[in-house]
Amino acid sequence: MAKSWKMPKWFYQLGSPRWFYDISSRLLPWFAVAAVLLLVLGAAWGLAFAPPDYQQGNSFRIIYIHVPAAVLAQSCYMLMAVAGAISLIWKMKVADMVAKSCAPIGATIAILALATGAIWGKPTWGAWWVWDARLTSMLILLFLYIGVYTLHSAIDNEVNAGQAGAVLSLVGLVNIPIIKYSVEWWNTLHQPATFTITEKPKMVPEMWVPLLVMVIGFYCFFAVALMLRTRTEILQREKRSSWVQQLVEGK
Amino acid sequence: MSTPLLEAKQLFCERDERVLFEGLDFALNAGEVLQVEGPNGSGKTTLLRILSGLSSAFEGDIFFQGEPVSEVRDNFLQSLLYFGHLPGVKATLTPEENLRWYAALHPETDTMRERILEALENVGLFGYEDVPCHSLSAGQNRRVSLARLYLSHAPLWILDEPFTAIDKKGVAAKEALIEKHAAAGGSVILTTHHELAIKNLRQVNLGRIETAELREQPND
Amino acid sequence: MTNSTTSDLGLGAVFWITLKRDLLLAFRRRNDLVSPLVFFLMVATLFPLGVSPEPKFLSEVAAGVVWVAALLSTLLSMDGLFRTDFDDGSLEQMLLSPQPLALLVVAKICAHWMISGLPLTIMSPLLAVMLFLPDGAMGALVVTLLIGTPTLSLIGAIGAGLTVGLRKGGVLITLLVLPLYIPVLIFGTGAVQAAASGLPINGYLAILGAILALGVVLAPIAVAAALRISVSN
Amino acid sequence: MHFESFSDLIEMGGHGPYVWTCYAIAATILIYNIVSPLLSKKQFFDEQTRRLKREQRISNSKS
Repeated sequence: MAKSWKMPKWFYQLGSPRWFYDISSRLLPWFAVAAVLLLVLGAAWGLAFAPPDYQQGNSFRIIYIHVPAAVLAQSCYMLMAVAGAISLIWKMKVADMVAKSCAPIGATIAILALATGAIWGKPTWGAWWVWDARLTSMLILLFLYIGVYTLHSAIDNEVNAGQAGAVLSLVGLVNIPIIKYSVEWWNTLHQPATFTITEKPKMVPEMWVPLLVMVIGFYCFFAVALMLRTRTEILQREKRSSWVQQLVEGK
Repeated sequence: MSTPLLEAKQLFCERDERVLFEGLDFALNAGEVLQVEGPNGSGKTTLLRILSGLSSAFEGDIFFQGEPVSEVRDNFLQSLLYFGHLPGVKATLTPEENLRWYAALHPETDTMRERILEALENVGLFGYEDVPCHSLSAGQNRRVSLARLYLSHAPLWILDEPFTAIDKKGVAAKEALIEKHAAAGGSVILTTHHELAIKNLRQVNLGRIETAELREQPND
Repeated sequence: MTNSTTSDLGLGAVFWITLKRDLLLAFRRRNDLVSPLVFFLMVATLFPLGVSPEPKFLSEVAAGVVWVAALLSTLLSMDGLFRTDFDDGSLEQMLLSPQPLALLVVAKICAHWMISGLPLTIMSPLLAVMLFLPDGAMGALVVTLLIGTPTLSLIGAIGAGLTVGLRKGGVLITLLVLPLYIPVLIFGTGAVQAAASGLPINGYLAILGAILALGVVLAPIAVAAALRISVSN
Repeated sequence: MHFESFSDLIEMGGHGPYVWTCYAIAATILIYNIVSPLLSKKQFFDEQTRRLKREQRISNSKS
């Protein structure tokens, strides 16, 4: 890790907290509007207009929350690990803050995916929890998030906390495919050929288009939430810099 | 002019929202002894940890023999002897075992038994070479660690408070050792509360205490 | 090798010296060696007491119980891997050694495995008998533990490295490491169960071996990075 | 519109409670993720302005 590669100047500019603060304040409204529109549209479409599944009936409408949440929880972990790697290798402050902000968001989204999965299970399997491969993987993902988050809060020094979190999330990233594979394999061993809700059913466009809308909406929401958190983090860490002081005085 | 062995440029370090030092420049040439001065809490230990490479919580550049230290790290470590707050002595091992283990980690360290015994004798631990370190006092443990100075051939010594737990006579002996090391072309950077009687001693001062914190306190 | 009196050692020699040192340290504090083993035994005892002493039930869960007990017991001993070195400053000297840190780390992990994972593996048939593991699965249990416990030590060392400077490291390390242990647990118990029902286990062993190989390559790098971070605090 | 009436939409053929709970949880979690950083940002600015005022008070009383 002692080596660091030289990168073009804009790359380092990207790492300047102030630059990120400025650019994100311009981007935020756009993503916020997009997120609200897409989520409202997708939810209304999914709840009221999409046809029910021929097997599961209306409980199928939970898919419009569960799948986007599951997808987002996984991408969030990836972003956290990649941002952590960038901050480890190039000592980029913003990447560190982004990585730190990812953990609580990702954890709550993983909880959402788990909760919706469990609730979906009740009408479908008649039980609140079934050791379904995807639900189990999601539970482990939540554990990984909790680990990163706890480690972060256990270390007082912010720089060290960021680096330690980055190492752990990278280790987790290497492990995720192994965990997924092992859990899927374990699942086939113990529950051969049960009908799983989360397996992609053959969906007609009226069903998957709102799903797509919801997924994009969730990503836009994520962009908003991440920027908000990172901005607060920037303010707190840069509170003694002149530009933050000016912001405070301007209030 | 030859390139200095160790050179620091524009070092900046901040700890717990307090600036310990900023714009710190100094160079350490072969044959020089540099004492880092400053009141308690001024960052002397932090500076030594930064120079040794243990801590990376700083901004600025450190050069070893004219090259950025991160690029010649192996070379730098080969030439370094670091004596920190913690002695680095295992309680369950004997002094001799401890020194042999150190020698395994750090090439350029003598491993001949006579030399080890001699080094232990020099720090006042003659006859203790096979006593487990947990039955030695804290001061004696530090002296086990100090015995490394007699064994190492590393040119650069970074010593953090090497004279605590040593009596007057011992201090004089260590001063002589440091002078001899410098005379042979080695370099030393150290912190100490003792008045040093060493020729050609140079100082770098971290004295200034940042007043930002005082401002925070609501006294009038 | 210009000067025979100084310690210019090759990598292999450094590995051996570190390994021997850690084994010697462990051997001089023998009491610490025993506690993970007793813990291993106790956890396995809790299951018949807590659930059911029925041989049929026990023989079904035996593989899982032994594996979970081994995993927890490894984890218990993991916290001490770097802690004494951190507390007395030996870790600083390791970081400042020109020898590659990852090599020293591998040696320490190897020593740790020899005093924790290996005795557990040797002791596992005893537990297996107490839990009525089918005879056909006994070999599989020992072999999977033999391949699996080094992986547990390697992964656990990452957690130990990350938490070594922290006061509450012991609890935290379980949170960090347990999720990462899951694949090893799944394939380890899977192999034993397959053997119990008379199926071949080569595939499982190959996967466990692959995970071990990955761990041997990547974990020391992560541990080294983690230690540098922890010490720089 | 798939449903005949509004009460149908609420009922969802018996699956209503499940579906609506999910959407409610989703709304809560999403809103939490937006509100919590906004709150801590507000808290940050409050703290900083308090600090500024205190400093001004101190410097005023000194002069």
